[in-house]
Parts: sequence; structure tokens; C-alpha cells
Amino acid sequence: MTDTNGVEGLDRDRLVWMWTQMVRVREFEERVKRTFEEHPGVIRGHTHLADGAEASIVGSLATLRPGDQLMTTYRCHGYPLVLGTSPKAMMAEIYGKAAGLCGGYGGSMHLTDVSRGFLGTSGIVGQGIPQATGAAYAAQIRRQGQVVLCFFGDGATKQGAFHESLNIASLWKLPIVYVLENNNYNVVTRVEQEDANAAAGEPLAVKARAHSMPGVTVDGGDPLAVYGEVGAAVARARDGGGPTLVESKVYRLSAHGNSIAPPGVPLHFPEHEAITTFGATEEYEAAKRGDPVPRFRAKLVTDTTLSPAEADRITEAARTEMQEAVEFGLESELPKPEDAVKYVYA
Amino acid sequence: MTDTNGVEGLDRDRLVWMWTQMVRVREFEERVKRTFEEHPGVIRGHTHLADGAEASIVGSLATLRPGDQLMTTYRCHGYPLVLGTSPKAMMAEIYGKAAGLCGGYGGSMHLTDVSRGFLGTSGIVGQGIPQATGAAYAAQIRRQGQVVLCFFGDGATKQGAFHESLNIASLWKLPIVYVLENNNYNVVTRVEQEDANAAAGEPLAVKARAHSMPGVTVDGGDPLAVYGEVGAAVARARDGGGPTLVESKVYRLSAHGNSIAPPGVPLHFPEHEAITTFGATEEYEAAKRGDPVPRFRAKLVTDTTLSPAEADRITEAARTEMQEAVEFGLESELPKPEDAVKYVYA
Amino acid sequence: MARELPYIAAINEAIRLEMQRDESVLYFGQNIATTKNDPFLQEFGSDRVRVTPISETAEIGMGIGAALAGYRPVVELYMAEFMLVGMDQVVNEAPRFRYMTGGQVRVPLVMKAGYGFTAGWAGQHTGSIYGMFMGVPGLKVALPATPADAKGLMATAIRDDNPVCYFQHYLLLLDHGEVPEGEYLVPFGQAAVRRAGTDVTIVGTGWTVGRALAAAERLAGEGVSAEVIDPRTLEPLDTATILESVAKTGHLVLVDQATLHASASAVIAAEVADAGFSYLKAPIRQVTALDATIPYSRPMEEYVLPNEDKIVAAVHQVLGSAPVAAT
Amino acid sequence: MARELPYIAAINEAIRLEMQRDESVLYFGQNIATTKNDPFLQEFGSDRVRVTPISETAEIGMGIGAALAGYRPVVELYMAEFMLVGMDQVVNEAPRFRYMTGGQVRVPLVMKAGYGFTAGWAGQHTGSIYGMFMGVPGLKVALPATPADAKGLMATAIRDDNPVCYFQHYLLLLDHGEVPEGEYLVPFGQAAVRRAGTDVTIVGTGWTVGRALAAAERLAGEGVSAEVIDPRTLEPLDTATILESVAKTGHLVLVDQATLHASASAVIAAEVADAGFSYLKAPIRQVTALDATIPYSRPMEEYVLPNEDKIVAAVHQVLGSAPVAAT
Ligand SMILES: Cc1ncc(C[n+]2csc(CCOP(=O)(O)OP(=O)(O)O)c2C)c(N)n1
Ligand SMILES: Cc1ncc(C[n+]2csc(CCOP(=O)(O)OP(=O)(O)O)c2C)c(N)n1
Ligand SMILES: [Mg+2]
Ligand SMILES: [Mg+2]
Repeated sequence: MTDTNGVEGLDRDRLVWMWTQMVRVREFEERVKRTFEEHPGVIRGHTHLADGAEASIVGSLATLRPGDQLMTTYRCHGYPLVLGTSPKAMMAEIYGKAAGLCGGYGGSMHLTDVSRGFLGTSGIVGQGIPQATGAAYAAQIRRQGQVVLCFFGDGATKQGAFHESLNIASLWKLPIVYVLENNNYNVVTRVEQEDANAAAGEPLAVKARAHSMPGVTVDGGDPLAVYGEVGAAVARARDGGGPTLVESKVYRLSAHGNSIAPPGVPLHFPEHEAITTFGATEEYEAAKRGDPVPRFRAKLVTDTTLSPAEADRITEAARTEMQEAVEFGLESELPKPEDAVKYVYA
Repeated sequence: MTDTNGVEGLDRDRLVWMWTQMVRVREFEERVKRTFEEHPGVIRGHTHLADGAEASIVGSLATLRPGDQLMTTYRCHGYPLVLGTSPKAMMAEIYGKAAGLCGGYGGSMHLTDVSRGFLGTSGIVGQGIPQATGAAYAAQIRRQGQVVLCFFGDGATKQGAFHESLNIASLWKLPIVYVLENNNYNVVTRVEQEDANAAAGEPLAVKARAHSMPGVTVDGGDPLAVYGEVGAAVARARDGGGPTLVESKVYRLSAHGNSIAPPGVPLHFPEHEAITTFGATEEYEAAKRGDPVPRFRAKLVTDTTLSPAEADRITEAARTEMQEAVEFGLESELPKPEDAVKYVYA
Repeated sequence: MARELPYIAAINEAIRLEMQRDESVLYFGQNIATTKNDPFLQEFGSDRVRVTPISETAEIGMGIGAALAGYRPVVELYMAEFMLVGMDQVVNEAPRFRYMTGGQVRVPLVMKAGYGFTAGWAGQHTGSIYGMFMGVPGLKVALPATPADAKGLMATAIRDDNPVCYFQHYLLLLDHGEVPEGEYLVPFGQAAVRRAGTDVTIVGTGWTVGRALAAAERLAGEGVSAEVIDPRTLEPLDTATILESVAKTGHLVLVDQATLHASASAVIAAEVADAGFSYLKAPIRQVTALDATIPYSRPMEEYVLPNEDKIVAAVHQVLGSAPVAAT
Repeated sequence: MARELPYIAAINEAIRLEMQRDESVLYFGQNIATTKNDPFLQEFGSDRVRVTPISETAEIGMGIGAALAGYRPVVELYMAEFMLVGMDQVVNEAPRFRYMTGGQVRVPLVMKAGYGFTAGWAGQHTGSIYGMFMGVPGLKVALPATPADAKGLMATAIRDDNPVCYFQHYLLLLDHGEVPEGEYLVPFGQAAVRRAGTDVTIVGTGWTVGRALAAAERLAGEGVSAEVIDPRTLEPLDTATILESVAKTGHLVLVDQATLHASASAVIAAEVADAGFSYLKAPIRQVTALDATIPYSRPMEEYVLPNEDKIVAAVHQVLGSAPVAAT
């Protein structure tokens, strides 16, 4: 058994914790997805899942200290689970219940847990990036060594907001790490269809060059690799060394989101666009074979950090936990209609 | 006398033409500036001059063929003069007269001459860049070998619109050349105060890297150097090789624009911000010593392309021409008030 | 019997017919035509049909540039809120070029986006923000409420020489209705009287037209005859048809999915309170969304939206209060 | 005698006093504090006062983020139109965070910008676009018309826990007026009656308040007593004060620098046409900018703007037409 796996500061407990979080995210998302079939009508609007990005999320968040902060996109279920937010409150939110994390006001796209440093999400592509940058400005002048993580997708790098923010962060040496989750797709558009770097065979991390900022690309399927790169960037940011762009290459294992339809038409979760749109079944199958959750389990089992039995127990516990979240969500009450006019103004 | 000065395709006449155009731009701008003192109240709103950028403008536009197009910012007086637009119509526009290039609707910031391929300007920083990119898309699919030049300032590269456009142009291999006139200032902000590249001592042309696009930096005080770089980029664009970012380093020799004041307070043209804001008199004096108009004259005279007497005649002719423009502008009629509701809809 | 089509298919039919008719019509935007199987791509080729990156500022700006250069782009923007990231292009660039150049250029550009998706899409994807585009000189705004209008207004938008915001309603996408075949144009600035009536005028747009019609049906059961008007375009706005109706009914109820102060109904109310004042027998009542961001959860979402009950109640109020105004 | 200050100095005084009072207040934006001599920089240091690049989307977005993280940023945006390039942040982000998180957060953010610079600044820099920010739940809008209000509304804006658009008027920047020293707060949602009168109510905002007062003065010479009201904030909007006045005068003229369909006056007219209908003795008339982009040349610019003649004429119309409504 290796205590650190070559990544500084990760002992056995932490490694097991990392895999546990990955499993918890996966099990949560599986149940969100299944809700569309098993409880039609309970989830409304648009829901985006993090399955496939677990290693990247956990590897990133494992680098944080209490007091650090983050902001994300609409694809936001993974982060709070790792931060310790109650999956019951999260599922209840996704089900639109009063006991939800945001009281049923926000839903799937806007899970936020300020008490754990998760300041919020934007459903508008790229627009959370300057917001996280502003939080990093606050962290800089508060001088308590806080760091901000900013998560967004490959598509978001095509929004001007991305570049405007990186320029300022670099210029002001803000304590922020930009984690670009490159999952190769913006809905049904492949990254090389919309990104000049990708079309030229370059990594998206080269965009950092435009802002005299370090940019790195990492295998987002490997939580330790992510931990290493994001951790180095976090350490530099904490030391006043400024921001970093970390491109984390992931593959989302579900479709972009559930089907989009007017009320009355039942919503469902379609197959991945690689298959439905591009007929690239083999691409998808390969991604499935590289699924980061079993992959990291295999690694931990192989190097005897984790026994198969313990792994099974962890999985089982996550299943139970998330099933309870589903039940909690289903049984919770809907909000009172007239509460809709609360929280408009502070 | 050298026929080409090392730059392909420039014979003596063309070189003299280039210097002539530089002088014409300078003389025009001088008179615009003087109008604030000599004819107070005639120019309203905000006026931005091109003095200092003449070599860059002429070197760039000399690369164009009939049918090519361009778009610019509010700092737009130089380009149409070189394209052959009547200075009388331009001055009348700046004076708000009915005989103005745009009938008095647009004023100094919006000089446009569609008949010469000058499609328009935006007064909103960076917003003309996607527009020029759209014109380049039109040129690409029209398949007549047209190229579009897109002019903007160093400050504009901090607008998201800049990056969004460059990505698409690179991805689609659009026939466009982005000419970034880096004059070191955004009003009273120095480029290293707002730009991460400049702060890191890098040229702004490195921004092109973010879009897998060639980026070059050129001495914008030397029309032949500009002609060479923009010309190479135009040739590549015309051949389907895609866009280029050309950073042309210039120094504006006047303040950003005239003073900003409510009606009733007379407007004037202040001294350059290097002096008024930063007390960097020597910086400004050095720029004056490097003034591209006498500099190119000296070069042409030294290599005997131009005789001093001919240079004087050219200058005199430009003065007369621009003085006539002033007089035309002053004598022209104001528009009819009720014409204000024309041209709202096509 | 005439052919029926869903609203969404009617829109696509209009684009397709206009692209067949006029080679200068382009169609581009996010997440369209990303494979060779795309029917637009197959029929019109990749010069005229292109997927763009998620770059609304550039997309709309490029639409303007291509329009200045002689083309007629239709930019697919999916949701009206996404236009906000490129809002300067929409309201401070596209509609100003012609004017600022003294009439030298035209900007024939269709900005096509959905709106009003109050089906659990929560705070940022459900807006009814057409009000922001009203009163922008040079800009036109179309809000089709039926499949036929969806087709006819799109065709007109594409042929218009000005920038047009074409806002389709997300809740109507699958609504079926008769749609004329072949060339079909619905003129801008001509309201449709969706139901004739004599006691009260109800004006709605988009999805609220259906709510107003349902309310009118219910009111008919009570013996109240409501006239329902759909302006179809907000710019130009056909106030004449509304005034004519109010001249007849003396009562006006306006239904709007936007909040009160962001609504098109406020603009209409203000017009009628001027030019139609002498016709009015009672206050003008607006039935709008409540002043809240759209919440995710269904009971709260329903609570903030206009509905038939609220419309019927408003009609009762204006009819009941008529004697007050007469004193 | 109380101290006089120009409008612009009053704004700066408010920011300075609030920054002294509360360390969490930040001030950043373009082209401010670029040298050590800047008074804000000297007094408050570069943590709290910073020049930003020309990146409105990032500037406003960063304001939101800093607000979420506990600060109270004032973002200097210069001209309201420049907010259009970051419009999503203004209307679809800042005002929605609190609501979408079920009240977990607050976004105390002041977006400060000038507007209405109809002094030859032509088509893209002269807009009166406050209407776009009305009816956005969660957002407040202040439009100071006097130096005192410029100070008092800014102080209130900075202390408000919600995003506030603070729009100063470019034509008023050098107007002098009495400004209280020290702490001075003007509450939001409280209109000011600028002149008392009995025959007609005139409502204006910003620069048009002065035009309305001048018209009222002229009308007084004719024996017409006009009450002039300045709402001071558009959100919240003090309709009560306007209704009270109309209850007294029976006549309403609204003056707005925006075009008719983009005006705040349409919103006010609609409110009065409902809640104040029974008070009205005549049509509600709006005096707004004509439906054109603002032209550069002076005669055309003057032509499209509201002015005293137009206001006086509108008052004549509503007073003259009063008997019609009484039949
Ligand atoms: C400004 C804007 N444009 C378009 C959309 C619609 N949209 C929602 S998610 C999405 C794809 C984003 O792709 P990416 O950034 O790669 O994130 P991913 O969903 O792959 O995690 C798009 C286009 C939006 N929400 N906002
Ligand atoms: C979006 C936007 N923000 C701010 C302004 C105000 N403004 C006008 S010109 C200018 C400076 C632009 O600098 P640069 O791009 O370097 O061009 P230069 O004036 O130096 O030629 C600024 C900030 C504007 N017009 N548009
Ligand atoms: Mg993606
Ligand atoms: Mg500059």
C-alpha cells in the first residue's frame, strides 16, 4: 500500500474518502436520472448530471481548506455532495420541495450552499466565471489565505466573460483556480466544431497564454492527477502567485441533460449525444470502459489501499444514503404557493 | 532610390501616395482639433483623432484591393480619407451638417462610406470586432476573394467580443485581418494597468495564441513595416489561409478625445494624458520625436524617393484641401430638424 | 381541410421556404447542423447553415456584419435571455447602423429566440423579456401565438430590411394548428382579433393569448362577451385595432407574462389611457406575472403567473367598477 | 445658508462618506484611480479602489462575486449603454441570486452609470435606457435629479442589500444645488413633490424634472397651477404620491427622455390608468423622445427630445380636453 500515491499529503483515509465521494456523486446522479422514469413529473425543467466528472470534482475539492470558496455552472450536483451538503436537502431541491437546499426556488441548476463556501451557480454559460473572480478579489483583500475554485465547461470558454475574467485575475494575481471541465461537448456540438484550439489539435489550456497565465491539461478521470495539478495551482494561488487555468479532461457519461419539452410531454433522459447525434458508439463505449469510478476503485484495490469488501460496503452505504435522499425528497412537502414572493428583495 | 524598399509591389508612386495620405490624415485631424478653438460649439459630443496612427492606417489600407472592406471604432477619421472619401463631406459630418457624409446623423464617431467598402463603426469598445468578422463570413461565402480589415484599440482586446470573434474567425478560416492599434492607452489607463500581457512584458499579439491564430507585432510608426505584415496577412487571408492578429504599435499624439462636459461648458482638446495624468512628459516628447509623418518623409527624402520640394508641395496641397474642407463644413447648412425621424427604419 | 402543423414545424417551414426563395438568407447559431444529417445543412450547404460556438455577442455581431455586407442572416439564439450577453449588439448596434450612417446601410437580421419557458426552468431561463426590446428605434419585435403566425411572421421577419427580434414561445412549441402551405406572410403591425366580443377587450401575447381565450370562453358562460386581441408584433404595435375594440367595449384587461413594470401591457395601457381615454368606462387592469423571479417549484411558479382565474377576476373588476367611472 | 455642491461632487461625497463608514465598501471601474494622486486611492488604498480593464461583463460579474463574498462594491460604469455588454450580469444574475438560493445570499452592489448625454454624443452614447431595468424582480433603480438626491440616493444605494442601478444624468453633472453635509440618506421609493400645484400633475425624472419645472413656471404665468413630481427611484416606484396628486389635479402629464415605448412614463401611466382611473378628468399624455436613435446634429437632436414647449402643449391638451372626459 502506498500512503501518498506520489501525491503529497494524501494518506489512506483521504484516498478512501476521495473514492467514497466519487461513489456518492455517482449514486446521487444515478438516482436523479432514474427519477425521470420512476417518478415522472417530479423533476421539472432542465437537469444536468455530473457522472463521468466525479474524479475531477473530488480531486479538485480535495485541495480546499475551510474558508475556501467555489462557484459552478448549472451542472452543479457533484460539488456540494463532496463539501458535505445533505443529499436529502439536495434531492428535495431537485424535486422542488420546501425542505430543499434552496427552498424549491432554484432547483437542479442552482444548488448553492453558502455555509460550505459554495457561493452559487449561473445557468447562463460563462457568466459564473467573473463572479468567482470577484469572490477571489474579495479573498485577496480579506487576506485570510482563501482560495476560490471556479468550475465551468469547455463551451464556456467561448464566452467573452471567460477571457475578460482571466485577464483580470492574472493582472491582479487573484487567488483563483479556473477548472475547465472539458467533456468534449457543448450539448450536441463537439469541441472541435466550436473551438479553434481543439480544431487545431491543441489543448484548450493554451487559452491561458492569452493572459500570461499558466495553463495545464490533466486527465480528469484520475482524481490524483487532478489533485496534483489543482493542488499545485491552489498552493500557488494561496501564496499570492496568482491564478491558473487547469483543463481537466473528462467525459460526461449521460446526455447533456434531460429532454426539453413543453408541459404535458413527459421528460426523460436520452442516450448520450455521441450515440444519438453522431453515431459514435465506440467513443462512448470507450469512455464507459474508462469510467473514473471503477477505475479509481481498481487502482486503490490493486495497491491495497482499499479492500474489495470495503469498497462494496462504501458503495452500499452510498446507495442507501442516496436512496434515503430520494425518499426524503419524495415525501417532502411542496412549498406554499404564496412563498413565491419571498426573497425577491433582501 | 529604391523602388520597393524591400516591400514587394511598392513603386515610387505608391510610396509617395502613402506619404501623401499620411499628410492628408494629419492635416485633416489638425484642423478638426483647431476647430475647437477657432469655431467653438461647431463640434459637439466626443471626437477622437488619428494623429500618430497615420503610418499604421495607410500601411494597412495600402494592402487592399477594390471590393475589400473594413470596419473601425469611433477613432475613424483616418481610414475614409485614405480610401478616397471627400474630406469636405467628412468635415461637414463632424460639424453636424446636412451635406455631411452621414447627413449629420452620425458625427465624428460614426463616419462611414459604404461605397468605398467602409461598412461602419461602433462607438462601443470592442463591439465592431464581431461585426467585421461577420462581414468576413459574408466575404468567404461570396467567393470573390474579398478581405476584411478590422481595426480596434488595445483597450478593445479586453472586451469578450474580441476573443469570441477571433475564435470563430480562426475556426472558420475567415478572410479577415485584425489590426490592433496599440497606442498604449485606454483614455487615462496605461496598457500595463489593464492588460495581463503588457503587465508581464509580453506583446498583445500573444492573445492570438488563445485562438490558434498567427499573431505578429509591428512598428506602427513605419508604414512599410505595417504594409509588409498586414500585406502578408491579407495575402494569406485571400488565399483561404485564415485570419491574423497584427498588433501595430502606435502612439496617439493627441489626448484620447476632446473634453467631456455638459452643454454650456465650451469643449476643448486637452494635452495628452501622458503629461496631464502621468506627468510623463519625456515619454510624450519621445513619441513626438518619432512622429511617423516626418519620419517617413525623412526616409523617402533620404533615399531620394521624394524631393524636399515635392514633399513641401504635397504638404501644401493637403493643407489647402483640408482648409477647404473646414470652410465647406462651416458654410454648409444644418439639417432640417424634422429630418431626425428619417432613416429610423428601412 | 387545411393542413395542421406544430408551431415549431411552422417556424422551420418558413425559414426553409425563405432560404429556397432567397440565396442571401443564412441560418446559423448554436447546436444546429452539427452533423451531415441536418436537413437545413443538407438542403442549403455549409456556406449558408453553420453551427456557432457559445458566443452570443459574436453571433449577433456577425449577423450584423453579414447583413451590412448584403446577406440576410437568421441567428438562432435559443433563449431570449441568452441575448442578454450580447445585448449591446441587439439594441445599441443592429438598430442604429442605418440611422447613424444617414441611411447608407440596412441591417436585415432576424434574431430568433424562445422565451417564457415557465415549466420548471427556474430563475434564469424563463423570462418574458420582450419589453426590453420595445421602444428601441429601428428594432422590430414579433411574438407569434399560433402556428400560422409562427410561419407568417418568420417569413415577414426574414424579408424585413430591419433587425427583428422573433420570439417564439417555449410553451407553445408543440401546439398544433392550421398553417397555410407555400408562401405565407403575416404583416407586421397588424393585430389579430382572436375572438369577437362586445363587453370587454382582453389583449394578450404569445402564450397568454390562449389563457385569454380560455377566460373569454368561461366568461361567455356567464353572459360576458369578451373580445380577445393578439397584437402579434410589439414593434410596430397596432394600437388602432385595440382602440377600435375599446371604443366598442369600453373596458380593457391586459394579460402579460412579464412582471408589471416590464410588461408590454403597460405600454399598451399607456397608449389607451391617452388616445382611448374617452372610450374607457372603467380602469385598465393588467394581469401580469407577480414581481418575482420565476421560482423552480411548481406551486410557486403557478402562483406568480397570469392564469384564467386572474383574467376572469380582472374582467369582473373592470365590469363591476364601470359605474364608478361613470360618476 | 446651506452649502452648495455640483451634482457630480455630491455623488463623490456620498461614496467617500460611505467608504469611510463601512470598510466593506469597494469602488472600482474603468479609468478611475490610475495614478497615486487619485483622492479615493489615497484615502482608501488599492485594496478598495481599483481601475479595471474595459470589461463590463467581468466588472459587473466581479461586483456580484465580491458582494456574495461579503463586500459592498460600487462599480463605476460611466455610461448606462456600456452596461449592455454585460447585461446578463445586471438583469439575469445580480438580482436573481438571493431568490434562487432561497434567501441564502444577498448581493449589495451599486452599478453606477451616467445616461442621457444628449449633447452631440450621437446614437450610441445618449440613451435613456432605465426602462430596461424596471420590472426586474430584485433590482432597484435610482435616478437622481438634484445634487442633494445625487448624494442621498447614492448613500442609500450603497447601504441597500440589493443590486441597485444608480443612474446619474450627464446633462446635470455640473448643476449646483444645496447638499446637506455629513450623513444624508434619501429613502428609496419616496417621490419628491418638486412644486405644489392644483390643476395638473407633471411627472418627470432626471433632466426632465428641470424641464417640467420650467414648464410649470411658464404655466403659472398663464394661471395654470402645475404640481411637479420626481419619483427619484423607479424601483421601488412611489405610485402613491403620484396618485395622491392626480386625485387632487385630475390631470396627468408624464415627461420622459426615453422613447414612448421604452419609457418609465408608460409604466406610470398604466398604474394610474388602473388605480387612479376615477380621478382622471382627461387622457394621460406622455411627452417623450420621438421614436428615433438620437441624432448627432443639434437641430435634429433638439427636435426629438422633450422640451418645455412640448410639455406646456401637453398640459394645454389635457386641460382643454377635460370637458370631453366629463361627458
Ligand atoms: C449564454 C448561454 N448560451 C447558451 C446556453 C444554453 N446552454 C446551456 S448548457 C450549454 C452547453 C455548455 O457547454 P459546456 O460549457 O461545455 O458545459 P457542459 O454542459 O458540457 O458541462 C448551452 C449551450 C446558455 N445556458 N447560456
Ligand atoms: C463597452 C465600452 N466601455 C467603455 C467605453 C468608453 N470608452 C470609449 S473609448 C475608450 C478607450 C478605448 O481604448 P482603446 O481600445 O485602446 O482605443 P483608443 O481610444 O486608444 O484608440 C473607452 C474606455 C465604451 N465606449 N464602450
Ligand atoms: Mg462541455
Ligand atoms: Mg488605446
